[in-house]
Amino acid sequence: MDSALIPKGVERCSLKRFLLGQAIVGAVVLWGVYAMILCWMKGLNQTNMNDSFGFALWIWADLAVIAVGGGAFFTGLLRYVIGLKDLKNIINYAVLIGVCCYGSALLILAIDIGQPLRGWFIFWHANVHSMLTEVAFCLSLYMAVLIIEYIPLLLENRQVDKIPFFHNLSHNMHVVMAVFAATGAFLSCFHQGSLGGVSGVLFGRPFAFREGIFIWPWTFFLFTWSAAACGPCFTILVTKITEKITNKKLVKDNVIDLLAKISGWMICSYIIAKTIDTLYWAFVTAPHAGFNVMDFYDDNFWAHGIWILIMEIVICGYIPAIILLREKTRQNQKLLWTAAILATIGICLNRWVLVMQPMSMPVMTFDEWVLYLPSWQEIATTILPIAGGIMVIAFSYRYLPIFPQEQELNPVED
Amino acid sequence: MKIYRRSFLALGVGAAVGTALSPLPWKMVDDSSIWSQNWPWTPVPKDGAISYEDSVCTLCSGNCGIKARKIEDRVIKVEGKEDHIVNDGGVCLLGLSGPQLLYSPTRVKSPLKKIKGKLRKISWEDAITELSEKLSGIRDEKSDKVAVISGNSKSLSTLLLKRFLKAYGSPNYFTRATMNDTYKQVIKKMHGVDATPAFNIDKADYILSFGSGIIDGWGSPVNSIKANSKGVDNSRKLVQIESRMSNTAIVADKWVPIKPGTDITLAYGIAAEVIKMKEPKGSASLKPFLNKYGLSKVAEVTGIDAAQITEMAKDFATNKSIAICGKGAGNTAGSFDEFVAVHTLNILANNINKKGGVQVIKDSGFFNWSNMKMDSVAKAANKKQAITGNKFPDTESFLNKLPNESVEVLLIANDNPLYTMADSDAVKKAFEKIPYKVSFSSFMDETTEIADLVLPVNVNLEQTDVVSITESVQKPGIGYVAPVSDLQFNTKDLGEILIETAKTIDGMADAFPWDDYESCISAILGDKLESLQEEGVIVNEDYRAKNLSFKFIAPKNEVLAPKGDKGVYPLVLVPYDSIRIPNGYIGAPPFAVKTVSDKVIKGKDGFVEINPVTAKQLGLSDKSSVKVKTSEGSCKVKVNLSEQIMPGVVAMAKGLGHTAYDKYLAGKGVNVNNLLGTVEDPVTGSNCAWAIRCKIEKV
Amino acid sequence: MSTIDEKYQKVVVSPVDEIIGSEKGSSAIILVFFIAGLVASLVVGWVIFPKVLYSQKKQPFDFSHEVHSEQVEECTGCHFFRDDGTFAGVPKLAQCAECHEEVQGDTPNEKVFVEEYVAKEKEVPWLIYSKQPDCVFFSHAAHVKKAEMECKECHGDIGTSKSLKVYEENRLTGISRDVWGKSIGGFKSNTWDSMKMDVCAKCHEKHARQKEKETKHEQKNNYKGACFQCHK
Amino acid sequence: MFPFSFEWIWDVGHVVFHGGMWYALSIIGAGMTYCVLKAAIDTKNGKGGGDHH
Amino acid sequence: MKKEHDKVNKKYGMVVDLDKCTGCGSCMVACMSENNVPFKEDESNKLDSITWMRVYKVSNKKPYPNNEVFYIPRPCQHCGGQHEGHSPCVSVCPATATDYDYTTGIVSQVYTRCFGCRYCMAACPYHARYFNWWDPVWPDGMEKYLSPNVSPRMRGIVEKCSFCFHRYQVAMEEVYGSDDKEALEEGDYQTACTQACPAGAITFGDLNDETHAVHKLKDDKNAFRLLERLGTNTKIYYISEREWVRRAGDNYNPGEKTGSVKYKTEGH
Repeated sequence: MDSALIPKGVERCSLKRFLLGQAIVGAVVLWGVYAMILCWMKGLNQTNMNDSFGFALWIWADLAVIAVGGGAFFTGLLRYVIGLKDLKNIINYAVLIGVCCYGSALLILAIDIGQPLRGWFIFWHANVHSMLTEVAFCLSLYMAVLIIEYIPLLLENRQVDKIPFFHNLSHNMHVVMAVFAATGAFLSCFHQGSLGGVSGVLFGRPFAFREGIFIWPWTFFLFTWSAAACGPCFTILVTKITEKITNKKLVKDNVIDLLAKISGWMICSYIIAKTIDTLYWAFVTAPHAGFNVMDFYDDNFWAHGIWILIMEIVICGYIPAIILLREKTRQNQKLLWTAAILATIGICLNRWVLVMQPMSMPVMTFDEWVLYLPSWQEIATTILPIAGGIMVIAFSYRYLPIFPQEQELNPVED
Repeated sequence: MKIYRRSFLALGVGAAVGTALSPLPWKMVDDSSIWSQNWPWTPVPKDGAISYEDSVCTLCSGNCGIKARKIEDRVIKVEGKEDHIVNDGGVCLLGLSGPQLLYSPTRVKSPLKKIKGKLRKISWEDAITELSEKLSGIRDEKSDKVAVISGNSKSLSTLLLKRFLKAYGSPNYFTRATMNDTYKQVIKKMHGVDATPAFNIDKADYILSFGSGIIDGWGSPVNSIKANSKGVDNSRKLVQIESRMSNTAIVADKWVPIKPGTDITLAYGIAAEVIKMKEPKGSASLKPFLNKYGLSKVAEVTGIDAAQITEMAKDFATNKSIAICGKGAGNTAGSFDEFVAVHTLNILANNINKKGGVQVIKDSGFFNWSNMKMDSVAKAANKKQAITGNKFPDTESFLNKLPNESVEVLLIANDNPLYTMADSDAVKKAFEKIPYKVSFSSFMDETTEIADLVLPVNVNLEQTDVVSITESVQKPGIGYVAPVSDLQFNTKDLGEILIETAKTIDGMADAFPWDDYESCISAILGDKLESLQEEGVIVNEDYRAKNLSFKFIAPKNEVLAPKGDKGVYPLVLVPYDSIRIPNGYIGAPPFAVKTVSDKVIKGKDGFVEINPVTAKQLGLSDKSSVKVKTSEGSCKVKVNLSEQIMPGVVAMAKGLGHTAYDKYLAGKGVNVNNLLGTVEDPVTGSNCAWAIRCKIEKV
Repeated sequence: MSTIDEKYQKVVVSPVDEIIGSEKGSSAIILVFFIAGLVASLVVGWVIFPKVLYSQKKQPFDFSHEVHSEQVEECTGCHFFRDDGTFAGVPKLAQCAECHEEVQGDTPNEKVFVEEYVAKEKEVPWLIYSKQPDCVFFSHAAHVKKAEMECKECHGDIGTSKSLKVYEENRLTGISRDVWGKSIGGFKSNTWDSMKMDVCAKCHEKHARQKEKETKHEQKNNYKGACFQCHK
Repeated sequence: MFPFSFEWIWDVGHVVFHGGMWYALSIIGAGMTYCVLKAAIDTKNGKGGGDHH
Repeated sequence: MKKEHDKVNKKYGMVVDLDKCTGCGSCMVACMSENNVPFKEDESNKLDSITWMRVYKVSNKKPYPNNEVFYIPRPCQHCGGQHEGHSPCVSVCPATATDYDYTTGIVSQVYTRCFGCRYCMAACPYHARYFNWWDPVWPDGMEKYLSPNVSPRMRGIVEKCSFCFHRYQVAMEEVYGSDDKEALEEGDYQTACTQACPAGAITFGDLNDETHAVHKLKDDKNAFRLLERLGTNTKIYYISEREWVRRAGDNYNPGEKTGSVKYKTEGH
């Protein structure tokens, strides 16, 4: 029925099956939308946040999706600015994943603030010293860049492409894409960093606070580095999952391998920097504020135990780095999967720790640890953009030429 | 077709560009945020001229000077009045909540009469007629079957109520005995004068407090807190003797946990040691009797280290010392024997009527009551005894006697006995027997809910009254309660109601010769009224009672055992006063409830404070649900493990567990009064129970 | 590659032909539609929108500032300062009644005032043109007494007006139109055309910079951290 | 956000931060304007055929 | 120029004598009443209960009978930060809704500017900031006691202690309006909690002004501030003769002496 819209030379499942799948995801989206409307109409009392946990699940989700969405800017940087031609075979998908991630982040932010109608004050009355201002500016600008990067793809839909203006537009945008990509990389570097700065500058919260250069705490640089390092892993992971679901090979191994190798080097250098940062923090920054680093990990072991640090650095840092660095291991599919998953978990865990632990931890001597469990509204609204992302990806995959190598890898016989 | 589609697109693009170039979207964005800044459902307080009006707070017997900040005719805030003899600018949280009480939706908005089981609005005229007919109807036959329960207020309007009952012809006027009432009897017996005590704790160097919550509402609450601060400035030493660490123990220099009920032994034990160090004049007669209190025995009975007792005695003997008693806020009467024991220490310290000691205050005589003209009914009735006999007319004793007495009409003012009295189930039952109950409450409280006639009185900010200030203040006097707010509802002053009613009852009018309440006040105050209204307070400079005699009294009891069988009820339950939870006849306003710790109320749950050692023995953990049982009742609460209480003793806050009032108060925690019983003091006749035995079971 | 090329070949041939076919005529029509959309939306935004946005309310009765300023010389004669420095704003009934106990003159408005309000002791529910939202604290004392500003500078020529203009209220925000200003675009030519925050801020900033030059004192607070001076 | 806003201060923070923002915004704006205009011109010139890539 | 700047500007602060504080709660209620702080049915969850002034009960955690306790009132600490104005919250607020008032040293909060991102709450180690999770609702009739000097806040924004700044505004009106009054005197501007405290434990005034009581009290040998070593440079000083109480004011590494870690900040 929709065959006129499907790119030529590729095979897609039946519309019925596609819509059925979409309906299932759509139900989740509706659930999320319901929760979102509740939050907007009734206010944030719908959440389990409180005055101690002002930043909670949402802010973590924000930081996490942006971190894993880092694959878009970094791949873009490698492809357009550094000029790794091979990556053109995955850049479309990286951009698409980026669009989903950043779209999610913006949507979550719009729910997260107590007065969504005044959200624009962050631009209009900007306090340039606030990391959050920087985040908002770069985030929305970069979102614009991502959309610009995504538009040519949309225009390449078979029916749209028939219109000469759109065809030309798409062509011209391709021509100047490097400029956009460079701007995007610049913006992304900054806002990934400023997201790290968000907790790093909190000098009242010794768990989060980091020394740094001028106004930028170490977390500023670590966040950018880690997003660049682990983002591609997420791109690989999503690509692999897509291949599993579509039961097709979509990207050639050499492309994945190149990305994995770069990611491996990045993770390796990042995790060393992270280790140094952690040691400096544990032995200099924390004692300076009167804390023993073990004071930071306490109360409820499963929520705030030291395991979380070991998990983040050793299991989800060094292990994927080692796997990806060695050609032999990264070309082993199972290990590649493992590395991609671990790296993704690792970066999410890093964001989790930097958002949740500082809120949980008592700073005044007579404070107490606070435990927080998100409400269903928070969970639903956090799942909402993920489900939405799946739908966007599914539609895009079905109707747009996302994977340039798909036809070659899956010749259609008819 | 194709043209149409593309033209439509062009139209849309044009409209989009045009809209973007017009103010519409931008103004809408701006205005919607301004809308969010001025949501119509967020109240906007009306502005106007600011003014301040002075008055005296009557929400407790502390009688602080207050000033109300007003915007036009709205009272927006209550503040303490600077340079006032009682509080000098400070003010407690109940006083501060005055505006919440004034504008509270739980107020009784007009007179109500029970018709077919439901309280219904009636006019004041009808209400007063109703009351007067009811009273007139039985006056000739059984005027003494009318009783009054009144709060322990020293206001002119309360005195009018007393006068009303006397003129009507009944001796049954009951009030809640407080520590002051017990102490007055101690003074009477030991010094031979009718006088009120006051304690100069601000100027003493060493204070032995037998459980007196100096900063927990004891005496005049704000005044006592101020006195404590002065003491801190002067580096006084405060020793707090009690089984649970109250706030007073927290600010004290030393908290001395004592086995419950052994205060008498400790006081005499210290006295025995003091006498060894210095022998004050006239104490010889005391000596043989004190021999009974050997140090080791006292230590054993009280559970306090002998060395510590010696140290206390030494400090007491060598400093400008004072000993004080009256547990917690002192709102309940104490044991006569215990008060005598403590006062004995004061005599040994030679501090009576001295700076830093116990002041024995005579009546100011500022109220100039004309001789009351009584008719034959009243005269006859005045020869009769009250239901409680010749002892102090304590409300608790009255309630205990109620099951065997017949009372036709009960008038209740300034009290909420169904909530405030021990064993409220029993009180409720006793009340059911009384055919006609009249409540003079401002609020729809527990007692008012079951009344047959409700005559709502003004709240403190609307009242006109005169109060005599005596509680723990260094200089006594009288204060003028001025109405700082217009009447919010259809209410009246108590005095106004009484005078109007008295005029309609045959034979009573002569006792109430004034035209109205206002002229009554000016008649009673005479030429002092003008300066009183101007200054807000008149101080009685010459207040010390003279010609005191000194006499020691041997105690009947050495230990006051809490009610209950030790075998069945192994623990001792101590109800405690918290200044944050008003526990008198006025329920805690929302502001006050908000300040209560989450270890006292959490959601709807109340807590019982238990030492971890005791909890371990009972197999209880923090926040677990338990049932507290006493001989009088039981309740479900949660455990609050606390190192601030003796093992074997458990504590619960007073003032919670209301069933009346609003959602901000009702249903939160439990009313500890339900678990308490009464113990009648053999000397004073007042209820002197301060604790009860209990057991705790897991739920 | 050839397959892809073929694909594009087809694209150009088949249905698109029709679209490109009557090119000249269609682009003119498209332009007309574009302009139509543009003009219509501009009219909506600049003309109709403000009419819809603001509701028109009438004052309880008319009032002539001109007549009164003949009797009372200073604005502060009626719009007075209280002893504590606060500004009383629009006079209360009691103040008006000092002169208007009885009907004076023969205007119908006077009659309404005396009969409906003075006699019944009912405050006049004036609609206040310059009423700021609740979050604004404005000190008349600071501006009028300390800085000796003219009333006119913010309130315009209201003092000489013969009658009260229609009160326009923003339907969404509930705030008087005089605060935003008459011009829907937010343009202004007089100091009193708008009473928005940036108008206040601009003036404060100007004075601060001037003072900074004069005194050589850093006036940091006047362009940073000044929010709290007017907000409550 | 804008230099004419009263909240704007000419200091390093504002200039660097907003400078970066306006720089990025103008690149995005200019780039997109270029693409759209070029595409319009190309279309007018009858392009849109197979001469892409 | 800096010195002059100091002279011109005030720096309001508070000194609280913890040995006098009785935990009576008057300051909390005085604050609620003065500042139109709303209340709701259940306020026992202290994590969503708005109390600008909050009194903590702090114990030394020792078992009976060696347990000791003190009460500590905690308003907003009005941090100055390492250089005047670099408060933890002010520097992070994206929309300049909270700001440092240089003329008074007060950290402001403009409710209508705030859009509820709660970053300031994350930044504040004192939990002095409160979010309006609900619309404020007063029971029927009770809105009559609301003060027009403080705007009731709407749902979805952050609020906190303002040192009763509106009282400063009102006091200044009198100065502006008066011909002979040049400046505020110590008693003209006091916070509601200071005024209400029955124990007289709170002293409020201009820390820069030698004639004000706080100026001297802050240099008391037993004075300390909360979390001083974080460099928050607060304007609330606490005094206690008890060593363990002072030690509870900050975090210490083993071997560090109480009060040994005063943070060097501008203007000290």
